[in-house]
Amino acid sequence: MLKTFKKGGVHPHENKLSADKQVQMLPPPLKVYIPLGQSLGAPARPLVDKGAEVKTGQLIAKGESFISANVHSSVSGKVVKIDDITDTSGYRRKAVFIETAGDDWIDTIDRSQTIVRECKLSQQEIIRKINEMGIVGLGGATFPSHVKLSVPEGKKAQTLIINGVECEPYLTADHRLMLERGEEILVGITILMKALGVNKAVIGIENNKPDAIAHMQKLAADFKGIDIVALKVKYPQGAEKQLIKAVTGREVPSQKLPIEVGCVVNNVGTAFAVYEAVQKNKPLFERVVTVTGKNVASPSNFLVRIGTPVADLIEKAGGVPENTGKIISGGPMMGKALNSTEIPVVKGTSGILLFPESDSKRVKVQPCIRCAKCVSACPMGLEPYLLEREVNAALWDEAETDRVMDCMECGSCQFTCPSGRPLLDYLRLGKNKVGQIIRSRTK
Amino acid sequence: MSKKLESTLKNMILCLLLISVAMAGALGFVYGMTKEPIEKANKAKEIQAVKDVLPEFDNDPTIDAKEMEGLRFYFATKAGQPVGCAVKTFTEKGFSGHFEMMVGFKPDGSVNKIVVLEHKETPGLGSKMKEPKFAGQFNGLNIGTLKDKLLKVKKDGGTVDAITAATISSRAYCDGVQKAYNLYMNKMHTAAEQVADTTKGVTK
Amino acid sequence: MQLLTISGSPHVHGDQSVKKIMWGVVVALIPAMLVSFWYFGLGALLSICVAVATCITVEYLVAKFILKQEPSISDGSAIITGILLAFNVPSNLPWWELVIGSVFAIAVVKMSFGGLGKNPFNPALAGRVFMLISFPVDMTSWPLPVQNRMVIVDALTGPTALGTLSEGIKNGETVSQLASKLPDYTHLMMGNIGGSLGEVSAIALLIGGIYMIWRKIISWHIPVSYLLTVFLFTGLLWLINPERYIDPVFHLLAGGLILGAVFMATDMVTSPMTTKGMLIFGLGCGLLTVLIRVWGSYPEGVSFAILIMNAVTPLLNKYIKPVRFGEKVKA
Amino acid sequence: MKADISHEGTITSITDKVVRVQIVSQSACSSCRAKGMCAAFDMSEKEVEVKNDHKYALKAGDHVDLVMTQTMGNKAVVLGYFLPFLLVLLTLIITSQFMGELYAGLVSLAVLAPYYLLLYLLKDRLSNTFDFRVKLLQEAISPVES
Amino acid sequence: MNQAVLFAVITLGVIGIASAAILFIVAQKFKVIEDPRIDEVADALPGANCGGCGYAGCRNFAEKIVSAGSLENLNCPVGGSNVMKQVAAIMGLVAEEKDPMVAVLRCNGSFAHAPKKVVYDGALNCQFANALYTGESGCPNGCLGLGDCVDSCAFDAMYIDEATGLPVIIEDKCTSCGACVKACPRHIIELRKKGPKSKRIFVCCVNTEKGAVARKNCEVACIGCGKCVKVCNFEAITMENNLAYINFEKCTLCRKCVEECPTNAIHELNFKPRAPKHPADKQEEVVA
Amino acid sequence: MELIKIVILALIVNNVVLAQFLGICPFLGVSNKVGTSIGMGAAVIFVMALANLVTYLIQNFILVPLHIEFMQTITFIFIIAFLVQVVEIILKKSAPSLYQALGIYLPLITTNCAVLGIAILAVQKDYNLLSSVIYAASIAAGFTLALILMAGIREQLELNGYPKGMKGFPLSLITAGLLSLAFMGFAGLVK
Amino acid sequence: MSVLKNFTNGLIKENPTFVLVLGTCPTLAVTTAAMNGIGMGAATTFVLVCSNVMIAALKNVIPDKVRIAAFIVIIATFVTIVDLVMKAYTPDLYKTLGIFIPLIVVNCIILGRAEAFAQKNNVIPALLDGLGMGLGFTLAITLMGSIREILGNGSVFDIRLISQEAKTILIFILPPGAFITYGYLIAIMNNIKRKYSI
Ligand SMILES: Cc1cc2nc3c(=O)[nH]c(=O)nc-3n(C[C@H](O)[C@H](O)[C@H](O)COP(=O)(O)O)c2cc1C
Ligand SMILES: Cc1cc2nc3c(=O)[nH]c(=O)nc-3n(C[C@H](O)[C@H](O)[C@H](O)COP(=O)(O)O)c2cc1C
Ligand SMILES: Cc1cc2nc3c(=O)[nH]c(=O)nc-3n(C[C@H](O)[C@H](O)[C@H](O)COP(=O)(O)O)c2cc1C
Ligand SMILES: Cc1cc2nc3c(=O)[nH]c(=O)nc-3n(C[C@H](O)[C@H](O)[C@H](O)CO)c2cc1C
Ligand code: SF4
Ligand code: SF4
Ligand code: SF4
Ligand code: SF4
Ligand code: FES
Repeated sequence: MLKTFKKGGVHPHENKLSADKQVQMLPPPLKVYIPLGQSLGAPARPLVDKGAEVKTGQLIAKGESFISANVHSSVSGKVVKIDDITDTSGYRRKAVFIETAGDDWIDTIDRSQTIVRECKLSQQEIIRKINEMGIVGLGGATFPSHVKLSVPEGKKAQTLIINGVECEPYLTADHRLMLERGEEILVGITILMKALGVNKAVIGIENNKPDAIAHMQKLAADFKGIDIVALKVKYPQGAEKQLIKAVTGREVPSQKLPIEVGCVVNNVGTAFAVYEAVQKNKPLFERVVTVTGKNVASPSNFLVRIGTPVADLIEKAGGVPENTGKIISGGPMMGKALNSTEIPVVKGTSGILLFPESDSKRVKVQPCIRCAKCVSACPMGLEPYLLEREVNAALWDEAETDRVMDCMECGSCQFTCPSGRPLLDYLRLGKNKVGQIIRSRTK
Repeated sequence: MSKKLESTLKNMILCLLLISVAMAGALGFVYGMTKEPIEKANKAKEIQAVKDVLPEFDNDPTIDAKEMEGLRFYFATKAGQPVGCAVKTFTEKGFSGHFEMMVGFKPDGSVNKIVVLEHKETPGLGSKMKEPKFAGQFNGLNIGTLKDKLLKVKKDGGTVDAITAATISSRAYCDGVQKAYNLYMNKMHTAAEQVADTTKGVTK
Repeated sequence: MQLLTISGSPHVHGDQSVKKIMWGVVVALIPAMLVSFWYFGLGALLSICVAVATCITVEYLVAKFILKQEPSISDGSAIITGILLAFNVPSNLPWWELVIGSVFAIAVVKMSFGGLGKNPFNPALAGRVFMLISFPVDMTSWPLPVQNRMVIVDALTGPTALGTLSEGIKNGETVSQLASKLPDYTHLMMGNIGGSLGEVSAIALLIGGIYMIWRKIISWHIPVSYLLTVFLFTGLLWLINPERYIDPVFHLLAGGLILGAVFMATDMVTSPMTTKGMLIFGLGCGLLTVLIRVWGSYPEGVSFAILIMNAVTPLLNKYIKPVRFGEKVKA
Repeated sequence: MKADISHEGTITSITDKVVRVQIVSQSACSSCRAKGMCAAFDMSEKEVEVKNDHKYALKAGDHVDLVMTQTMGNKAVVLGYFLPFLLVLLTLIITSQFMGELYAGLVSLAVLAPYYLLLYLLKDRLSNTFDFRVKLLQEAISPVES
Repeated sequence: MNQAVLFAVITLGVIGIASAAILFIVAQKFKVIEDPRIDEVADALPGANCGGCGYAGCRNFAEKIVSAGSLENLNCPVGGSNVMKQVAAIMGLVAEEKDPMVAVLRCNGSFAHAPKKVVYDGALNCQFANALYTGESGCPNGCLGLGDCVDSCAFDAMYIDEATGLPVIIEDKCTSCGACVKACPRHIIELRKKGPKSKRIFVCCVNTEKGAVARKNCEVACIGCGKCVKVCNFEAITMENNLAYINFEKCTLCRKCVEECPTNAIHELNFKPRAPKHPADKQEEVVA
Repeated sequence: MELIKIVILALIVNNVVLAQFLGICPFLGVSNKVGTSIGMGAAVIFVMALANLVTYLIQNFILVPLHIEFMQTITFIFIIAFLVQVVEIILKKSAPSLYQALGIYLPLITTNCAVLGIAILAVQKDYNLLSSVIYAASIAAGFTLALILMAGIREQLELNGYPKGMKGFPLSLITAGLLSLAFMGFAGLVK
Repeated sequence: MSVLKNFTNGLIKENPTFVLVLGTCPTLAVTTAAMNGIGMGAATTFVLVCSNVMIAALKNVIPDKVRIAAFIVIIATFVTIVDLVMKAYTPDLYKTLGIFIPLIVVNCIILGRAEAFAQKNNVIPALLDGLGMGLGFTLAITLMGSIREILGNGSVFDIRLISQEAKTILIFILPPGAFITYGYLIAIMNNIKRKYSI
């Protein structure tokens, strides 16, 4: 029996169209817009001014608060301006506009292809390096990795869990990365293990990627303490708490972090970025992005510079198909719908998904028939139908006691609801409000 | 507006006392006034019930009424001749338990008429036992002529047409009548004659 | 270019829909419907048509003219109510009584509360109980399976198996004395007995139930816990005194128990939302059914039992919560 | 985490240690539009003392919800109503076996006296058991900002 | 019979005395402090329980009035000055005269003026949509048209105009309770002085983006050009964050700014029509 | 056995609210939160039992011997109101914190028609003292049962939202009607 | 306020049954027949008028703290009087109304009017108020009684509308029918009131 988490979950059509497409390295685009806030937490403070010449990999903005990450230039060229661009929601955010000239990397980066296995740095040095290189979690939440690796006082990490699940339909970036850069990932993992002071790591991979499982198993034989676990295909296996449950059987308590049960979870992409940062001195300025969709001419996986306009990527995959009704940054279950393609790829962009008109509208909303399918689909054991009503009726206290804050916005409930209720919309609203209330309490 | 009395203990007690006493007085007065009419009404009702189930009579059957095993027997005479006996009987077997009826027997023991006095059976179901369609079938019936002298609904192998979907009430009805019949024929027949005699004496 | 659509995630939707669920139930009802046509002939067909037509019409009219909301009869829930209502009455029930019952079921029990999904009580059951109490005579004169299927009225009437039993026991007869008057189990399975038009064939109903479980329209919890409770409870009574209480298999097969357990107790609108809640719901239905059948004045207790448990459902939903993730932290 | 019992009230005074909340009585006819006219002896307001837990910045006049957990509420109900009821009933069952109704009745009433005496003696213990929380009634929390 | 009367009198007499005594004790111990004025005030209030006064309901408000003993900062927007006068009479106070107010929508991003750039397909809830994205027109400050305000209005004074996609406030029904002001996540609705004969002038835009950007999404946006500020003789107009604001206390309804605004962002309501500069435009705005 | 019969009859078969129509006002008024309904129900059980105990004694040892049965209504209503008041005072004196905790339910219903009605009914039914008290307590328990079921349904309806014009009393009454319909199934459980 | 208004108030605008929803128990319990409605209504009206007048007359001599107790004495007395009188002169009706006659004492309409109106007004308005309220109550419960009797028994005021044998919808004279009829009547009343903004 394959391992998985017990409660809830759904199984959307996988549609991994680009699974066998090799990662294509894209040349630097003509211009990039690099947003200053690319991670969870406060935006970074810009270090360059209009007109400045920058090199690829050069630090252009510094993360100054505790939860915040450095931002590096992804191309070489001239800073045109620092101005507002629209983000995925259409709201304005500050970004550095750079016009590309050549591709001139800073010298400290080791651009050779050789794989450096050994890491001589100490625990502290590794974490400092990761911080410097602007590494954030590439699994979606873009949480600054150095923060995650600094295990708080009194807690002890036991297991590092590497998230190779990629449970989102369509996306294949992690899958390709494991196939093509398996060894680097494993080295990255050893570095992460060292940073955390653990001697055990587990890579969880869903069973719909048998080639990746086999490949990683083969490679991992060379590394001590790294196991590969094949997991049953079930969304949202990739969610931190569910993955921990599937791999270790432990449940992270409500509103607690994984470290509570001795685990730290990192994405495979993060592990790869850590490898490059620590062993090759390479800041995080490019990442693998899947561009896909049923009508897309050639669904592909690209290695893209941060700041590349999404339009450029789509062009490379064959352009926006006729009748495209929705463009999504990320996967279909968790991604954000875009209102224009003139926005840049950021550190958290895992894929660009183009839906034809026919798939882009939600089903008709009907009254809730109390079928409880949402309850049984919720991996957190919540009652989405009830929370929806409570939010609708502005019963914030009730929503809080019914644990609206535990919702991780996986969307399983809304996915299954036969009445097509916008459950997650209301849950988000509820989380927003209840979060405000909790924060507004004097203590 | 003139000032209200203040709420001191003295005022409070005085006021309540006065009102209570006045009201109690008034009540007592009304009670006195209505006492007789109430009794009269009760009696009139009793006599009316007897009248309803028996042929014409001229005595006051409530005077010599006899009680036995919870049943009440009223003996009616006309010109000193017994014309029948009304039995106030009851049953516990109704759909909602207890109900009471008045059964009028002619001196030969045949039923003259039956009325239901008080019941809690379901309106529209059990309550149909008041209707002539059901009650009428007992008029003139002499239980003594039945098999085993028992009154039963057809379902139980008897002769009574039960009310549709209210067999329970019908059975209970029969039970009440049977009880009245048994006591009347076995224990009270003689009493009836006595009463007739005494009334004869009176009229003489 | 086409305007892009914006919405929150998720951007894909599973393939369940209200329509599919409701029509799935209708499909599951077909075997029992066929059996009822076979045994009760044209009367059964007519009853179903009358009830369904009334339910649909009333729902449409109320939604459109009183609630002023978009009528959504195509979701099929009114059709289920109609069919189940017809399933729960004798096939020779005067049509106008069935119409009044359907009006009550839809207008009072369902639409007063706002329509699909908001009614606390099962409309079909409430409609049936309404008719049972309002028209007790017609609702308890059961036609026997017909010989000539084209005859609508004047079918021979007789008591149901449960009716015979309860009447007999009340008259002081014993189970073995009654045995000859009761149908045997094959008849109970196949449906060659008197009764409400849809309840007679245990097999046809179970086929429908299995279909619904397979199609994931219902989960097994309610029917199984309901039937099991009835079986165990009556089994216990039977062990105590087999002359006073009949055997549990009879209780399972006779009357509307299976119809109720499979199609009516499982109505998602009026049953609990968690699996634990569902098990308790089934248990409660079972206990109440036996209570009413064995000691009450109605020979059949399924409708009342489910209605009472419908009333308890909000409490079950309130106090029985799913196990939250991370609630029971194991070492 | 069972639902709490709550009741609306107004803060009458507040110190560092206690908050006094006045709760408006809802007699049986709370929803009745003639409320307050119905009770035979009207007692429409009660004051409840609550520990000040400084969870909210409260001031006199604030509208608050007085909250007590369900379990605590149940405990209060058991002590306040259920136990004395059982006591009376049991006494009645026992005494009516061997004495006349009048005396049985009077004795059953009389047992309430020692019960309340006991409560009186346990006063301090009880006061530790029953404490409320005060929750500020949130009036329109500012809308979600992006 | 006389005996019955006697006993009746005695029994009731005893009850009377006893209850008087108990009531006396109760009165002492429990101190019933309900002020009869609370009821009177509550009766005088409209009973809509809308919460416009800032209290949980009319009765709550009545309690507050009585306990405060003054009417300072206490106002029932629904009942208006008439009701407040009554209340003041009950309390033996003088009510402040409050200018009648009315809710005003400060966005004119109708389908025509601010065409859709994308289509929204989610929960019909402005608060959620506001958190999700900028809105169909792309204006990050503009009306989302999903009607949170309409839902919040207890007086049926608002509806969404199908043609424009914007809410409309029915002046005669609006009680200025302010519920919609609180409900709108974009702070588009403002309570403004109703004005003589309901005449009002206000900037019908809340966009704070730079002129060019704002104009790109909506042709009637305030572009922060400052012309109105200059033309106003009464210093009633201020400019902040690229957005002009007219202070209704200072505005004399001279209408100079209306003509000056290059994007027609300043609206006048309920004025007699005059020869308009752009006839078509003006007409439409008055309707909107 | 008699007593059990009384209990079942009073609790479900002839439920006060659903079949006998007593105490409808509090039933409609208080039944919107399950938590409070439970507390309220417990209070009603206590008060009704106590009230019946006292009214029984008054009836049989004062009114009947003095032949002033016609004073029944007026004495009963005072006695009940009295009793409630006294309990409250005693509770307040003896256990202030408990009194406070209960205050949140605010349940001491002074005089609703159920309390008085049941006292009078118990007299009419010729019960003895014990039966009378048990009868009252079961009636009150039946009241509580109906109250809690109703409160549960109403909490759910509140979240569902209801059609305009049905809000409040109409829907509560229809729900009560359906509840009473369901309870008719208990008919004949005890004869 | 005009004197007439005191009277008409209780009929529609503040109809105790449909608008204030007071005195629900008798409304539900005795309305199995139209005639019962009239009987109950008359009894209640009598008590209402008498107590209103008496309280209005005595309002100044009753101290505030004992006013409710005093009201109850007064009301209970009149109720008992009605009780005795009905027992004497209309025994059949008395029997059907049963316990609900003594329960007039706790009918909130009466105490409510005493508190809210009689206590603050003079005798004549109090009388009219009592009459209006009583009449409103009577009309309402008679209406309910008629509906239930027609649907459930096929008759109204004991006049048969359809043959004795014809089937009727029995449930309307049983408890569920009472609740449901009352619920819909209130809903209809609410709608009418809103439509014509009474
Ligand atoms: C506000 C916040 C604070 C966090 N603090 C820590 C932390 O101190 N240490 C840590 O290891 N992870 C921390 N995390 C990271 C979470 O454990 C988690 O890895 C991150 O939110 C991404 O998870 P996801 O992609 O499953 O959503 C924090 C996350 C958030 C949102
Ligand atoms: C519903 C849900 C699904 C997720 N699926 C994945 C996934 O498939 N792969 C992945 O790497 N992270 C996934 N994540 C993010 C993880 O929870 C977690 O943040 C991440 O693995 C932490 O690694 P990072 O800090 O390196 O990003 C998911 C999160 C959620 C809430
Ligand atoms: C609400 C209700 C009330 C009933 N009331 C009575 C009744 O008053 N009398 C009665 O005999 N049966 C009554 N019954 C019917 C019995 O339960 C039982 O079905 C019937 O008496 C026996 O059926 P039968 O007459 O068809 O043999 C009532 C049924 C219901 C549903
Ligand atoms: C599994 C299932 C069972 C159902 N059972 C019933 C039923 O017993 N009675 C009924 O009126 N509707 C039933 N429906 C239809 C629908 O849910 C019902 O009409 C709602 O209660 C109306 O709000 C059922 C639907 C499903 C999916
Ligand atoms: S989105 Fe939230 S509520 Fe819905 S299934 Fe996921 S965790 Fe549960
Ligand atoms: S899945 Fe949808 S219809 Fe079913 S209970 Fe949840 S919200 Fe309601
Ligand atoms: S429009 Fe706004 S201010 Fe006016 S009444 Fe409605 S909610 Fe209140
Ligand atoms: S004014 Fe505000 S609340 Fe109203 S529709 Fe527009 S955005 Fe929504
Ligand atoms: S009339 Fe109000 S409780 Fe009975």
